[in-house]
Amino acid sequence: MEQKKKQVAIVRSQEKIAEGIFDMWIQTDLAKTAHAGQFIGVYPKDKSTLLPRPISICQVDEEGLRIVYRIAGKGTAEFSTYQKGDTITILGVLGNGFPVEQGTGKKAVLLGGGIGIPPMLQLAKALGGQATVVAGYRNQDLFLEKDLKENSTLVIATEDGSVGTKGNVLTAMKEQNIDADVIFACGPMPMLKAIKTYAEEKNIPAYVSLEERMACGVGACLGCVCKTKEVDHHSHVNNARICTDGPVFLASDLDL
Amino acid sequence: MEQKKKQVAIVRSQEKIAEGIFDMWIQTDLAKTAHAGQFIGVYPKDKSTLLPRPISICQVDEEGLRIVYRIAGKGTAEFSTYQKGDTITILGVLGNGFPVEQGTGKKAVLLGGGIGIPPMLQLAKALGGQATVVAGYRNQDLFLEKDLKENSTLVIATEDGSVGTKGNVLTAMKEQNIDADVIFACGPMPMLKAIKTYAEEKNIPAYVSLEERMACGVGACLGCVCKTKEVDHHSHVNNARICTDGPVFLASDLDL
Amino acid sequence: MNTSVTIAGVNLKNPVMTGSGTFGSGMEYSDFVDLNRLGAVVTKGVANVPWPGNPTPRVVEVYGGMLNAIGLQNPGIDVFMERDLAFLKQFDTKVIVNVCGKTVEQYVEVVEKLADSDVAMLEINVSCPNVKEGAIAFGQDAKCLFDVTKEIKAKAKQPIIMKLSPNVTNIAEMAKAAEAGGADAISLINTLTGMKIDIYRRKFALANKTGGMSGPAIKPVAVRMVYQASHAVQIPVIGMGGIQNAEDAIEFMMAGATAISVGAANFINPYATVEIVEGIEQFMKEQNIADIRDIIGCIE
Amino acid sequence: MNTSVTIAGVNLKNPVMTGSGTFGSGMEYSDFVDLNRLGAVVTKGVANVPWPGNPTPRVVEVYGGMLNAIGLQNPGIDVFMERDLAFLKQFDTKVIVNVCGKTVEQYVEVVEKLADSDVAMLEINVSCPNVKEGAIAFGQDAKCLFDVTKEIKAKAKQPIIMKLSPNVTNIAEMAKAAEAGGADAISLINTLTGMKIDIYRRKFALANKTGGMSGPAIKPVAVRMVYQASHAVQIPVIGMGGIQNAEDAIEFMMAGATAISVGAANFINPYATVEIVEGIEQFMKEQNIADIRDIIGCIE
Repeated sequence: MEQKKKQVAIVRSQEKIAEGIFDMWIQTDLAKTAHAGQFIGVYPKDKSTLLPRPISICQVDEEGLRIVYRIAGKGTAEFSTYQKGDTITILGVLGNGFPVEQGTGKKAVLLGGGIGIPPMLQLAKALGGQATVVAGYRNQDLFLEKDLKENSTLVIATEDGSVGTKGNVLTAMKEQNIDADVIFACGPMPMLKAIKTYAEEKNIPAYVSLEERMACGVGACLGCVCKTKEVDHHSHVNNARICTDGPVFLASDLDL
Repeated sequence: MEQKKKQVAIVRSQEKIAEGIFDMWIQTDLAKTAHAGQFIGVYPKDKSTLLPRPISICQVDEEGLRIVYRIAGKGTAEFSTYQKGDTITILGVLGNGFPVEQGTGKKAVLLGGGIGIPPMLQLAKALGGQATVVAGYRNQDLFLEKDLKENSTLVIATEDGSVGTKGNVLTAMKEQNIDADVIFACGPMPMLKAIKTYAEEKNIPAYVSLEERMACGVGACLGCVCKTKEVDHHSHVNNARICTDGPVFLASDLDL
Repeated sequence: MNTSVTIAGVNLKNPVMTGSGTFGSGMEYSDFVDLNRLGAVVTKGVANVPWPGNPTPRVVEVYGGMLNAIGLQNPGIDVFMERDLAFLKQFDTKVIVNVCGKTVEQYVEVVEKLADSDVAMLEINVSCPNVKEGAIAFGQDAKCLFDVTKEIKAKAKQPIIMKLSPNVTNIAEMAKAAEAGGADAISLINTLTGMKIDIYRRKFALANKTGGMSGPAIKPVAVRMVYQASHAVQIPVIGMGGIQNAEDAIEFMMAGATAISVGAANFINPYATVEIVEGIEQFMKEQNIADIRDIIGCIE
Repeated sequence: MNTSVTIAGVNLKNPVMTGSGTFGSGMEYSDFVDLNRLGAVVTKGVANVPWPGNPTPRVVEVYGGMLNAIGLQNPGIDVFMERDLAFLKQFDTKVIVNVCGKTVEQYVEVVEKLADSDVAMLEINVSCPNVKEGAIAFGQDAKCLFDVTKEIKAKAKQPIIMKLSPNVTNIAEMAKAAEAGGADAISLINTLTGMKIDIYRRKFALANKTGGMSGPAIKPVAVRMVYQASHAVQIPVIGMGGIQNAEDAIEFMMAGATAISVGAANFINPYATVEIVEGIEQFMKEQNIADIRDIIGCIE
């Protein structure tokens, strides 16, 4: 693994792609080692708010990273004002990422809920367009659907039924009889819990990407842990560090 | 007196006019009531540093205020980066200002030392170009000398003797036999103390503008007081508020 | 929608008060805000005689706040009653006089002079960190606090609010001592004692060496102490410490405060008090809160 | 130019240490900084057995800082010695092990296991605000602090540093108690206890309700306490609390600290420690300071 670093990078482009959702490309050499399911920390310039915000990587090209994020507070509100050419201070590349090799040559189903959808794009690309992506939105205010369609078999679910299946990603999987050898998922905790149960019933592996409030982002502070079934190799208790041992875990290893 | 207000104004122009000295015009309706010797509070955008910076008014026109200030810390360093069209948050107009009427029709001598020079420009204009300004600089890195020359009889002193009289403003007054009926002064405390002594010896009034660290800027917090000879009418102790009762005081009223 | 709250039988039209020492007697800020909009104006501390306060520099900025060591400069109770109380009488807001002293007798002298005045409550400042003699000691020892509260309460005609210092090991114990002494309410936090050094001039930034820290930087400590104090006593708690906006005010109320004070925020935004009054109303509307009293201490 | 300082006979190449709990055992930050450049690495607290710590959320941001309630999660002394100490042995820096416990016996067990290890000093954490049992009580009562210091000192082979809580009325008294109990040095401040409430979800932001506040917001309180403590005792003081850059580090040293620790700043800037080492050298050059020891406590 490449050494992590903090750097001042340049915004290549930014646009609003849905209500409260922004799509930014960052010019950075961190792209060289980044892969699906990893994340970066983004530091606000506002000095009242000092910690880096973990934001998942949506797409990687030769010279940059794409992040698609929701405005959730002061930090992300600030990032959303950045324009082409502005500086952006980032820490990366962080986290383990999705085990792409576990999806290759199999019926891989990628489940993204809300702001958990973006990391599925790079994963779909890494899987050579062979995967099925089920994306769950609140309503018809979709985002990334064009990119996902180009890189996967895309199925859409909306909470209000305005597009695709009415319900969540699991409703869509069941209704449309989507069969999976392996699941990769990112989204809110209730969704991940349901996926864990579903995967255990079907006896298939599910790799889920977790979120938690973080401080250091590099595994030192032990702020962002999740409960594990077995004693973790690093902590020697039933806690794994989401920022470093994760954010992607095999659901069956977790006590969600 | 007009009501004070806090407002978001617009930078009309800004340029660096000497090492560490910046010259900014601000578009603001506060100009309508501002006069020589008053000041404004300028709020940094950097949220680690919250209090307004008191900056004296250098010049007033129909639609704006000119401030000439030295970079002294984080706040002023931030202000120096503002460009034409940027917003600037200000509080004003603050302080009593110079009693111009005390200089009209008399031999008025205006003494400005270092960053105490700028307020002398508006005062010189208010006195109709009839006053003598003695401006004390560190060295040949002068500023505002052209403006001052157009609006007064200008005498220059420099600490290193590179321009004009070698020494401070009082050295220049004495060497050049500048006679005064009344003195108006702004500058560092040792200079003001010397002027107070000089004026008492000559038995002439000297109006001095004081500086002190401020919090509220409007007379509420009692942070920025100076010692007065008599019990002050507001405080009922020997303290006057520089931000509100001043910044301009008759030197003989003070216990410097 | 009800925004009014009651403290010791005194009804405030809303829970927003001013922090003692940050708002003078309201005169200076009446250029910016309509004092009629405020729940109460808490005045700058006043003693039995004029106090000159500390030498300058008295204030210095720190990260996310400031330190002050004004030293309770005040014109004395006689001038205060003639001038400041007369000014405040014009407005439809409650007046709370902050009382300071170096001995119990001095507090009592002020309290007795105010007995027949048009003042709603008295806030007893036993926690100023910037006055050498007495004051802070009363506020840092539970037994002393109990005694001073009892003695002042016996002489006070108006309800008394004991203002507590945060520079203590156990704020719950202090709150209980004030309650046991007969306090009608407590207010907290006063400032945290801090220090700043100018490393280039090798000097203390304040003439007094230490100063009281205020501003948003101290808010988490203040919220914690308001929570602990309000869960330790039955009397109402007035919360303060770094409140900058309506969200902060609501945070203190949810922690257990019946009312809140806006202090150093006035220096940062002279419109802060009224903006907070309006922001609280806005929040209540958005969150469908019919009565502000429903959120007091709603977090357990 | 001399940048080295000595604490209890242990020579540090420079006064820059890491704050316990913010730097793991150095492994994670060795991606960013050369550990050989540091005066000392102070490890995350370690107990006699593995501790699971608190539920999440464990961290939350506040104005100019953060709150944490990790709850001293640690893998226990055995794993720590095998893995973490072995890792740290590779570097030319002093290792200071932070020791935590819920009873005196637990502290002693850890201290005794470390007796023959290659550890320069022990920092005894009697001031963690996030662990219910014991720990903080030791650090908030002078008599308890004296007793626990004395018992640990009697068993420790390495010099012991008592880490003090700032959540006390009188820090000088606590410093004296540690000194009287035999401490070789004291370090302060640990975090200030704070709280944050999510007003929209009506929940505590931390699962533990309260958390320890760190970051630049707490610096003025820390500088004040380092000044007061260092003027109350003869033993060296290690200063910390909100140090972000070399200027902050120098401020603590001028206030009386012999060495300083960089804590939450690592989260904000993973290069902070080494940048501070370099910044101190730069300051010494610019200010013509030949020996860093000349500025220790230079402000009276």
